[in-house]
Amino acid sequence: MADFEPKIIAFVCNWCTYAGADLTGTSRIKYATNVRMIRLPCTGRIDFMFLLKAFAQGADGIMISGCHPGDCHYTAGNFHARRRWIVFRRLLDFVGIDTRRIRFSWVSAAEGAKWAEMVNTFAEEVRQMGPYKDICKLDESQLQPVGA
Amino acid sequence: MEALRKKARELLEGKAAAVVIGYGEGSGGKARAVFIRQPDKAATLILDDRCVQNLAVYLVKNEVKSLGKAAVVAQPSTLRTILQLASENQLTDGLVMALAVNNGQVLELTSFHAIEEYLNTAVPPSEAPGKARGLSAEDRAAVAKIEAMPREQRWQFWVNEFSRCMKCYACRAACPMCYCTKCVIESNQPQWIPVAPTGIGNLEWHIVRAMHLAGRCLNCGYCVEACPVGIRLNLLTQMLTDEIGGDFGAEAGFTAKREYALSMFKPEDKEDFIR
Amino acid sequence: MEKKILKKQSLGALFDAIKAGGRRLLGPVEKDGRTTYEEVSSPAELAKDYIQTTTSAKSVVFPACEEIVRWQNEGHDVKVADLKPQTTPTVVFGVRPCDAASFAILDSVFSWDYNDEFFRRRLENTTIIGLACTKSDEYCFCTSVELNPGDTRGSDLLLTPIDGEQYLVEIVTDKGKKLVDAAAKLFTPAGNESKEKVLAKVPVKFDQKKLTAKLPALFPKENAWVDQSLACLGCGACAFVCPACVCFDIQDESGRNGGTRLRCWDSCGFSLFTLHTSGHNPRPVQSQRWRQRIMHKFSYFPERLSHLGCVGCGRCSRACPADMNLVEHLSALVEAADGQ
Amino acid sequence: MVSENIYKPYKMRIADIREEAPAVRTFRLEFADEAEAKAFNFKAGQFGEYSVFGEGECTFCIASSPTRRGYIECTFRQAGRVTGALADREVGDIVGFRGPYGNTFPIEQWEGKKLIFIAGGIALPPLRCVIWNVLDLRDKYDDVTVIYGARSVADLVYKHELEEWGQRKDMHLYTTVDPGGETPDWKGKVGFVPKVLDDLAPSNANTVAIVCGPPIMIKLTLPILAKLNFTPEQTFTTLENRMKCGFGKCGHCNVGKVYVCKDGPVFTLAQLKELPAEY
Repeated sequence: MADFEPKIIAFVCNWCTYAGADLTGTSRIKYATNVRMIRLPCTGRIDFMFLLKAFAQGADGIMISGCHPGDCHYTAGNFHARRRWIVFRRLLDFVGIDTRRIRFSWVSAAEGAKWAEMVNTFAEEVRQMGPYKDICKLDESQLQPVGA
Repeated sequence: MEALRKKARELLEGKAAAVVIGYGEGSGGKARAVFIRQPDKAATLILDDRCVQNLAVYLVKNEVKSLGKAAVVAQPSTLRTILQLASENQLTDGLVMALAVNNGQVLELTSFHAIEEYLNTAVPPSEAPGKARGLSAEDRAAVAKIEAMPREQRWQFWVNEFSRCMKCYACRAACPMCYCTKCVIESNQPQWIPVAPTGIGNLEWHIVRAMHLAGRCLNCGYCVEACPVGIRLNLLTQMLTDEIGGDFGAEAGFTAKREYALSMFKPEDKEDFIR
Repeated sequence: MEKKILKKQSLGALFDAIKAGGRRLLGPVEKDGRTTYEEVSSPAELAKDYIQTTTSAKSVVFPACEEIVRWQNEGHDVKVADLKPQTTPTVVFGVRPCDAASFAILDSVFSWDYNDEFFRRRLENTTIIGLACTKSDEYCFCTSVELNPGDTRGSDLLLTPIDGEQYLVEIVTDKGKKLVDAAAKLFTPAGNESKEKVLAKVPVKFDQKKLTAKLPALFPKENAWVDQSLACLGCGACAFVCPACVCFDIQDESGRNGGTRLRCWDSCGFSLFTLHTSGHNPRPVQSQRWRQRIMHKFSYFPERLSHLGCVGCGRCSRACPADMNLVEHLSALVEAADGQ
Repeated sequence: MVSENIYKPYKMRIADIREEAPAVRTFRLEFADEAEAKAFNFKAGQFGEYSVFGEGECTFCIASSPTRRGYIECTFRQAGRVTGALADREVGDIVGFRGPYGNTFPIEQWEGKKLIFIAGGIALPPLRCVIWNVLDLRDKYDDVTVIYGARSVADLVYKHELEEWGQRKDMHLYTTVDPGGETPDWKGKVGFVPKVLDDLAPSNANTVAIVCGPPIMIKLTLPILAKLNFTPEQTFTTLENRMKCGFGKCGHCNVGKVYVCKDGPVFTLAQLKELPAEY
């Protein structure tokens, strides 16, 4: 597992975490290159299915990050999102999907250092966990006939 | 049962209802949904513990609506379904009549308010026939058993369950809360959930279904009764219902007002996983 | 037809012989109250006491989902693979005569003018060991659709448990003969054993000839169809457990570099089945879709392909979440025809 | 076809794209494989399954004439998942095509007869195939008349060809647009197709009428044809129904005992009268 480099997809809100990650860069803070960021207008826009889709496409870890509660650019998007995550995370756990591979965080536009720290920690954790193939390998056997 | 038949006959004779949707003798010793439109057929109505189908599913169907005003024989879960449908603007107050049977008496509940009152006062949850509130003991045990498994074993359990799915959508068709004329799985630009009954396709379908029913499921359990291959998919929604009740204090189907847990929030909502 | 005797205790040896040839062996297995065809290696795994499997054996030759085209994106070009159906020689044990008969129905559609190679290869690679019915339930109606509990049609071998100890084996086809030859020493010549006395007695429940003759005249009676189908929820359970339903959908699934085209089961009971892109739906209401299901199986099929599209297994009625009992509805239709 | 797989499409390269009307395009498709191009034959009225890999297949008639070899053309309106994806393709891109499927217009039997084509809106493409086929064998037929209408001038498809047909001396073309759909320089008729047909009042003698259009146009045109004593046997149309396989297996297009993909898409009015109205 020494040469395993995890693939991490980050769904981040435009106003806080994306700006925060920008600040990480402009502050010249180096952080793990395992993360691919997908910018969305708000954490409220992060459809729960995005997470499954990312795992199905081979992600080993997923980060979800947005404005701190109370700081939402759209007033309450992150409050709605938080409720949905509480429920969805519970569902994923119940179904046996590895929720340790999903990292939720609040990272503001001023927290460039926090973002670097988040990514580094999570990348290391996922590296330790190894590749996650539970979901994407489901379809390897998908085309076998029923009863085969 | 006699009181119910009598009431149904009266309603039809007096034209207070054009159709009584209730239960009748089915095949294989099962009860089935019947649509009584002639007073003399009211005698075929039955009501016992075989009557498990959630009849509210028919209230939103156009073919049934076109028959005229419907009176529906309602178990507590059916009553709750009516209120939940009402809260989602799927039913019009006054156009649906629920016939609730309690202690041998038939109550005509002609407004949503009457159903609310009945559910919140007249039915002691523990004594109500059918499932009034929360999970049945058996389902609760099944949920607990799954929760006690190590994660990998839980995953294997559900992969095995979902692998039987043929995507016949009996779960969706039997569920009164699945009333969308265009389901998310039918949204094909882009095709968001795979239609094919493959590993990922089935996983995504059941997860999306559970999420769309989270906080709206009334625990009638008819999805699992309907499933021809017996997937325990009611456990998903019922577990979430329990969870949402616990976390947010919201319980579906006790008011016709719009109070959907996942379209609301509180600034003080608690979680322990966001860093 | 050549007949043999197989001792029940030799079944394990027969299974071994089947599997020794590299064949896959499927048999009815009971799990959580359902009986389904699973890969088996010994008779001990078989369901002991089943009238009918929950899902049919159809998926052996016509899987719920099968890859029919595969491609690879190469820049602006697309490389389309010449996909050959991958099939392992398979023996299915314990197929009821109704299910066995359904393969001919599927075949008639899949080989109608255009030969569906995927189906054909699977069918050619499948050997069916039928098991005659000694029991039936109220949903069974094979005798109403020109079949019977001991029907040999569709089976390669038909086994009838004539007593507690032995099976009467009827060798129906060359494929069946090959299977017997592969384990010849297990079989002894049959005398004058008769299977008739042990077969289930399935009463004839409706006059199918009359039904088929009268259906075209019943077609326009909208109210009768609405009455029948009010309870119908519009799911596809009946079609998906049906051994003779052939209708399918074609769906593409793709990733970054390529994708596959899949043939999946579909049902005429779904409202989307006939929906045009324009929004026009030729069968907009459930009663029309219910009518289509009945007409297709009992009128269009006999007219176009000279046989019914139903084998009387009764699964649709057992599986229906709204307890739409097919026999009941068909009997009502015959009655309605009488009333004319 | 070389492959035994009846679902395997030909690879077609988009050779040309023409914008016909808002959201309506015509593709000229050439076989990527030379041998397949040579072996390919079809007859007027047949259809095919066109696919965008990854999005699925959809059904249109072949809009070009079988007399023009080496390519096929299809005209489609961007409406759903596949047509939307098709509309995103560019010249040089690869799409899939299976076919030809279905029956044909019996144009050999029509030799020596007068032909009157009546079409509305996006329903001209299936008739365009026959019209060009007939025009390419012009000597074999008596008078050829085309009545074509659309909601507005912009909605008329094949505008250049309409111009050419209008100038030809060996055929009659009547174009019309719905009232309000005309532009200041519109030289054709204004009014609905059935009205134009009524005014024209063609004789039914030794004539075949081929009608294709939206349901409302068909509904109003058929009584006019009946009034003009056209029998159901001399009136032809081409149906469309939702299809998946194209060869009588998937069950989607089944109407009564008929499979539109196998027994159709071309039907006489007499045949249609035998069917339930599930199309």
